[in-house]
Amino acid sequence: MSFLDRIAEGWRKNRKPGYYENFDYHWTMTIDLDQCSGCGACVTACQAENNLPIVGEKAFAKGREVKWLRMEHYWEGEYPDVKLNIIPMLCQHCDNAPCETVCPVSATYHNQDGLNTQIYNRCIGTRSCAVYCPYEVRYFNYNDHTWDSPLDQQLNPDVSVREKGVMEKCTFCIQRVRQAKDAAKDDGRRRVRDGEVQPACVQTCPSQAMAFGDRNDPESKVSQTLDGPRAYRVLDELNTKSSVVYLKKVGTEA
Amino acid sequence: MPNIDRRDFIKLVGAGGVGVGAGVVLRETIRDPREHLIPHVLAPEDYSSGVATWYNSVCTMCKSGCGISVRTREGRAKKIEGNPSHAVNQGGLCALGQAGLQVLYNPDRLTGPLIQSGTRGSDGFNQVTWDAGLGRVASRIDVLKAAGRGDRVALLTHGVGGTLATLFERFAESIGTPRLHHYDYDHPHALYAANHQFFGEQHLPYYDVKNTRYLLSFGADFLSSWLSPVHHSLGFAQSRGGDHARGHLVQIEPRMSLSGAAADEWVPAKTGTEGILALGLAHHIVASGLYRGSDADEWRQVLAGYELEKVAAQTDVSADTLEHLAESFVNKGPSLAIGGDGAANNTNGVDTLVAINALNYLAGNIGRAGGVLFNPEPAGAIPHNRQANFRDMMSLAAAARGDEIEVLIINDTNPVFTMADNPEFAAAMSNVPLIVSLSSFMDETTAIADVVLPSHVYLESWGDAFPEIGVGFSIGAVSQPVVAPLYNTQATGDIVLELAKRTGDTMPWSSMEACVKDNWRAIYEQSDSSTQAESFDTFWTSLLKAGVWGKSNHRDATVTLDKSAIAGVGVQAPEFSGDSADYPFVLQPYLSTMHDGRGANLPWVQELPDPMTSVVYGSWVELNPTTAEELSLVEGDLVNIESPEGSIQAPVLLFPAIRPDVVAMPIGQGHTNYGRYANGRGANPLEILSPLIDEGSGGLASNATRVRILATGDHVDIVKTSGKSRDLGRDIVQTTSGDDHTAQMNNIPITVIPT
Amino acid sequence: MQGDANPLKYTDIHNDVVASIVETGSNYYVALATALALTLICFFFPWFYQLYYGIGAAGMNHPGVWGTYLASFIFWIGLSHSGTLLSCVLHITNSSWRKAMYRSAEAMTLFSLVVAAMMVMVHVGRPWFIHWTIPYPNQMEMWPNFRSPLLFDVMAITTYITGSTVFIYMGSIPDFAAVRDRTRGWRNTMYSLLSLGWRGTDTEWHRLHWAYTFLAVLIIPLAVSVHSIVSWDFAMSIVPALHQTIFAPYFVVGAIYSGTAGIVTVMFVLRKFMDFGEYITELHFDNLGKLLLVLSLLWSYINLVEVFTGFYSGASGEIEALRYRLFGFYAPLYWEMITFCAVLPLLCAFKRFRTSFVPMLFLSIAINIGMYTERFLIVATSLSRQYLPDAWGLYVPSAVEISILVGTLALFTTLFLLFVKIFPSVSMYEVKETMDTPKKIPAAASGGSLA
Amino acid sequence: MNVSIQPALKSLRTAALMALFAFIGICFGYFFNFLITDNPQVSAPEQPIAFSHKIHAGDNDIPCQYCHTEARRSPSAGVPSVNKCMGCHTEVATESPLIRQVTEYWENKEPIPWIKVHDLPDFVHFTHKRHVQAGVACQTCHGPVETMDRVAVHSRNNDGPTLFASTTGQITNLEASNSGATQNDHWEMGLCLNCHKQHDVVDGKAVRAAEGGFDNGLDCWTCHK
Repeated sequence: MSFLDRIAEGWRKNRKPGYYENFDYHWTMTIDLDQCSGCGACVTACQAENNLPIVGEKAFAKGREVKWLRMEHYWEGEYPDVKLNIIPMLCQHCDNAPCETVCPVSATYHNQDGLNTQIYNRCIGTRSCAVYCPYEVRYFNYNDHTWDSPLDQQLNPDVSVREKGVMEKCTFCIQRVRQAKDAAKDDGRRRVRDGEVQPACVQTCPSQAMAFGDRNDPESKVSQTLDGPRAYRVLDELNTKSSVVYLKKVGTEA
Repeated sequence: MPNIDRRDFIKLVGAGGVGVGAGVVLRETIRDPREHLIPHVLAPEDYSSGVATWYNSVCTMCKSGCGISVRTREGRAKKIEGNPSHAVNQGGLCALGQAGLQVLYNPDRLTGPLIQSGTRGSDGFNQVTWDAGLGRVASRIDVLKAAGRGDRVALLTHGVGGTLATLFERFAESIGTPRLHHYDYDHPHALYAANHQFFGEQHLPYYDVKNTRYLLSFGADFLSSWLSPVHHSLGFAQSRGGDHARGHLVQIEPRMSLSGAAADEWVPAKTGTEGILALGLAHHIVASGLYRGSDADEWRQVLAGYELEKVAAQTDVSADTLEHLAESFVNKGPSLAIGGDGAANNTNGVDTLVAINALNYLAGNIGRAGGVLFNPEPAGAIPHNRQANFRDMMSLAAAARGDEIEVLIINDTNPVFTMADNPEFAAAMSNVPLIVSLSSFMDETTAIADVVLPSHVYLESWGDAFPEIGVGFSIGAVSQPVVAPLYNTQATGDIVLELAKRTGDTMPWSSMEACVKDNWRAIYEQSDSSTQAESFDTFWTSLLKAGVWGKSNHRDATVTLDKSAIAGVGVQAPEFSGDSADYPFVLQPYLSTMHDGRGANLPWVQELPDPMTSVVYGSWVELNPTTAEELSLVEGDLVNIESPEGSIQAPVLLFPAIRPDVVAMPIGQGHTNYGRYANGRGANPLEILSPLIDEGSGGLASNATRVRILATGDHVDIVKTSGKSRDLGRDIVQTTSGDDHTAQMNNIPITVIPT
Repeated sequence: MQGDANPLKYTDIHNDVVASIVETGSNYYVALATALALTLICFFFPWFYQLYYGIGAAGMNHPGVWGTYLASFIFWIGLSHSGTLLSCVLHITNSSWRKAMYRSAEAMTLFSLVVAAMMVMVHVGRPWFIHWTIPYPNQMEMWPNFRSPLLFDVMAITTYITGSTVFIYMGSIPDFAAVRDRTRGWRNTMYSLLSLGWRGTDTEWHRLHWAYTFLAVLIIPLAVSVHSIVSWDFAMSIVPALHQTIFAPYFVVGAIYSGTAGIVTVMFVLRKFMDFGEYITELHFDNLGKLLLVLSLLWSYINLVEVFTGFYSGASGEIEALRYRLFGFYAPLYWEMITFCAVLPLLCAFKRFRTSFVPMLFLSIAINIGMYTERFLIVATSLSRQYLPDAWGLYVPSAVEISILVGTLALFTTLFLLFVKIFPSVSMYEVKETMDTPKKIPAAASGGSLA
Repeated sequence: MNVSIQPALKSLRTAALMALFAFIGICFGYFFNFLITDNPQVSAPEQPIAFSHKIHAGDNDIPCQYCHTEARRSPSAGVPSVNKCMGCHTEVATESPLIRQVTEYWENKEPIPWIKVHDLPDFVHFTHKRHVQAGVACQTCHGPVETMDRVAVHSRNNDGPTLFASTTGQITNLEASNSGATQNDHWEMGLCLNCHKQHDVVDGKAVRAAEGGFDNGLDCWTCHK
């Protein structure tokens, strides 16, 4: 089969309607805003797991922080009837991801697990994906980052350290997914069981507000809440078909 | 190619030559560097290159005692995660705990024993051998011991439990000094005192948050800093989620904390009036006959004078709100009232907490699931009696000033930073001839030491922990070293043992490890079903594997109050330093993600946006927008915060959810000598606190300082991640109307989750 | 008109033009040297620093990940238009007045395209991998993403560069020949190479004209498509105020607008410093003035439409973005743009204004400043006000960016200065076409052929 | 007057020739350095002890995984500890000078600073475990190590990456490689890609797959990190 044929086949396969229902896995995260206290443990867990740089105060002030997972704050009302809504914002792994169409070198694409992935060493840094992303969860390396020795000894060997000029973002801790698949193969299973993979944020969440699992598996924890009355997607009107589903806060009866 | 003359030929050759050179250089520039493999003489048995090994241990970043599993690769710690089988945190872990790795790998760690050669406080520290360092200290102690003046030695450590605590006890005893103090800024003295006064309890009770359906929190930021945040967060989640009636949370505090943000109702009562408010509720409960106890009459007498109207006036909370709170507190049971720093750190702290206990009692929450339970006697030492409150620390300082102390051994606690009026404290310390610090880091206290014997960090050393807050049943955990020590340091326990040996008390243990093992042998022997193991060694290995040991020995919690306890209920109005005319605002310092400042040298913590304000690096003062408007201040304006004690500078941050008569500041920043990441950032509000003491507990009334805000005219840009914190009708955070949810939930019977 | 005052002869033309190439005044070298120096100091040094340090050298941040580099890119692409485009249109419509100026116009196109291409290199984070945007078979079996508007850009621009290069080169072959015949030494060598042995036979002339027209027809749609595609970089996103169907025509109009203004500037310079007074006359300024007027009206209309759609959308995002553009942090720039590009050009309604050179110069410069602002605003305002208010931010260019912006101008000037020394910057043979065949006695009225 | 471009071209000839020569020079210099000086230093580095795979794996055919024990259970094959060497060499060939060096290391309790031969880029994730368990012979990628005295990155044609790696196909051939004879190219992405395209894993063993297909094995994140 020639080059072009293979390209064409891949194209057909990727464009096929319903392709997104036919994923091998369909990793999904649910975040219960009624239980999330916004403590920020997930933010640090993410930083620890994924070798996020320590950018320093100057860069932070310039707005160049790298936080794959950040807390958004929305105040409601004025004192004394004031409410604070906190929502964790991370890459939504959209099935209709705007960022994927715009990357000229296909450094970001949708893989067969329904993940919106980023290949750092392919990225040439046009930053157009960051512009196209309505959730603004793509972060750019404006310069090379260093770790004061011996802080570098903590870097996770399963995740590469990104160089300057590269875009990066939440991967749903794909290295953990990979490890889980590896383990599954070791004991002769083809599929990963529910709960075997937990991204760093989900794992550490003190109030267990986050859940992660395979949407294709009707038994999985996420599938239970996915169609519940409280499930919603942020900026759903943009039809990004995101894979991060939030569970609504529950209002007060008082 | 026809007729190339000589000149042409030379040209060509030249060109070719240059080309070759260029080519060689080109390749030279893009050559890969040479790398080495990871070789071994003899590979450790649990080592396998490329495969992660997990070790279970205990987190000591705060006193909650969460269990952790540390992931190591090629002998290096890579990630800290909660230990799922540990009852306190069940896999969860807070940001500070995650950042523990940076305690281990911190570039500012002390790499070996130091002796101050220059004037004290200068950076004239010289590296010395352990022998020299220990010798210097031991000899001094020896002299005192010989002279029978062992009491001139003072031991000051951060709150340690378990084996290390007993070791310190024994050491103090062998020296013969009564001066052994545990000091933590955030130790809940008032809570201990109140429970002792009301229930006669020596230990903290267990607040069963996970089963409660109506949580009334008086200034307890139980989701981020109070007692055991991770455990409480778990409970909070279980109480809200799950298929049972959704738990309702009411937060009563002048400044909205993280828990306040999570609350269903946020009630901004005046600072220090929480107790009065509680008694107001109590009064309504009794008066409206919601309480049908035999001792209702005594209560009626005690609560006379706490009618809703009066209380409403004192607390600045409407009577209707109070009434509805009181009624739902009783009817929506099982309910639970807790009182934390906001309520406790006032001049009437103990009374307030007693009042809250009373409220629990009247609602029948004592000893029932979802209420106040009591922890069984802990399996290991939790020496609360050794905890030095503010009063004790001041007396220690006084003793130092009076030349009663010749040797002061400080283990990894930083009083110079956290003591409210720390300039005086530091001065007093400087009067001690020999100060020894066992800290792993250079900090404000270690800086004034003469001898520094740096200890391992918790990821390098043996130890054990018995969570002070408890989980309702006996639990303990062993912390084991997960990596080989990075530097020329020693475990605190070993240092103590060594000092003991050198001062003539040969303890029966060769090392801390042996000591810990011994303690656990005792537990193994005296306990029963919980340790099904044919031999201690199997028990020990299984313990290290699991990282935690527990025994489901619940205490029956039938409480009978005697009249005196009831008679003791009553709350005075809080006192404040400075008069409200000169100092219009009450300053509320609160524990930030850096805890009491110990986290300030961890870059991850510095870069973690504050959960409420999303500010990073540096500190700020929170003002209500209306207040700021009156003072004509905008966000980022640099202001002086002046108290009767002194003044500090911080930029203004507009905080919508704080009483207009209160300003709040996070504790933790303002370090002067705590490593590159902490130094010279922000200000330390503790510096300007007035030394007002809650007589009941002897603890510092940290919310009792009045301040005034004076603009400096300067402006700084606060570094924060939030752009505009209002969703302009974009439905980013969506909310379902509570009723349908609670409706469908309320008819489900309450299922008690066993502790 | 040239005819009126002192009748122009074929020989004069040749002499003038060749003189402009051969006899170089010292001040030319001064100009070239300064331009070159500026290019090095303001463009290349900052750029190399940025390559070494990372894009952080520029002022970009999160969410403002695009900045002046992209603005400049669009600006130069825009400027490139209506060089070639204009001359093609006029060539086909056979309007003779163009002939004196079209070559410099085409040169402008070419060089602004080159500069634009440079801006892409400056913009991306890892330019050393830029070749991955070119589809070539490789052992990684990785192809560029053909769905990406950025890739469309790469294609469009490369095509456009090729097209206009061929166009300008072919057009000047006869002139190369003419110069060849009047020079000796290395110049002769060079021009004989460039002129590809042009003899001036009828067949050659015939073929030249045929091919020339053919290319002209081809290039017009190309030019239009190029800027439509550039606009899709933005329009295909879902960012409020970028996600707009009108962007393609908007950009094309804007491009031709700024391009025309650019031509006015260049022509003024040529007229002033290369004393081409006889060739570049009031007539040209008059006509270009009319063109400017029309374009500015078109441009203003589209801006109105943009404001209306934003306001009418009823979507919080769109409205906020619009509000921010009109009254937000960048508002002064917005109103400056309106003044320069919508209000001032109305002066072109008056013939006296159109035919007076200096005011036209200032107008043209003002317009291009305004147009640059427009491009900057499109990037800056939209990115700093997106869907999640919590992520809103502010983008302010850094010193490096500004210096590089200046540097691009210098780069352009350098290229152009080199061009006028190598190329016959006025098309001789076509100017001749506009004149009567010479008579023994020069006629008094002989400018008629211009009508 | 002369309109032909011939004379011009003539006069330019020398310049053109110089350019040409310079270009040839550059290419030559580059590959001279690449092939001659480069290979021994980087691709086949001088090890602290001149260990010969030929003697061990070849002549005495000791199975690879006797020393590289990690290979079947870990992403990295691992290098044997000195302890392992001494396991045999307390008995075998104790008198040979090389072994004496080893013994020295052992007695000073120093590890032997072996130098990496096969060094993957940091953004590549490769796990020996999966490949070994799937029955891929070590030689498939490492070449006939058992014939090498000093291990070098094995490559048949050293002229850098081959275009159209896939269409020229047959870079790696599993069946052939099991017999040790292999023709692998430079360590480039194409090398992995081909094998992954041509093979599929059926109950734990790699078998020839139908051509093409975008299955898991070809997802970028299979090998990149």
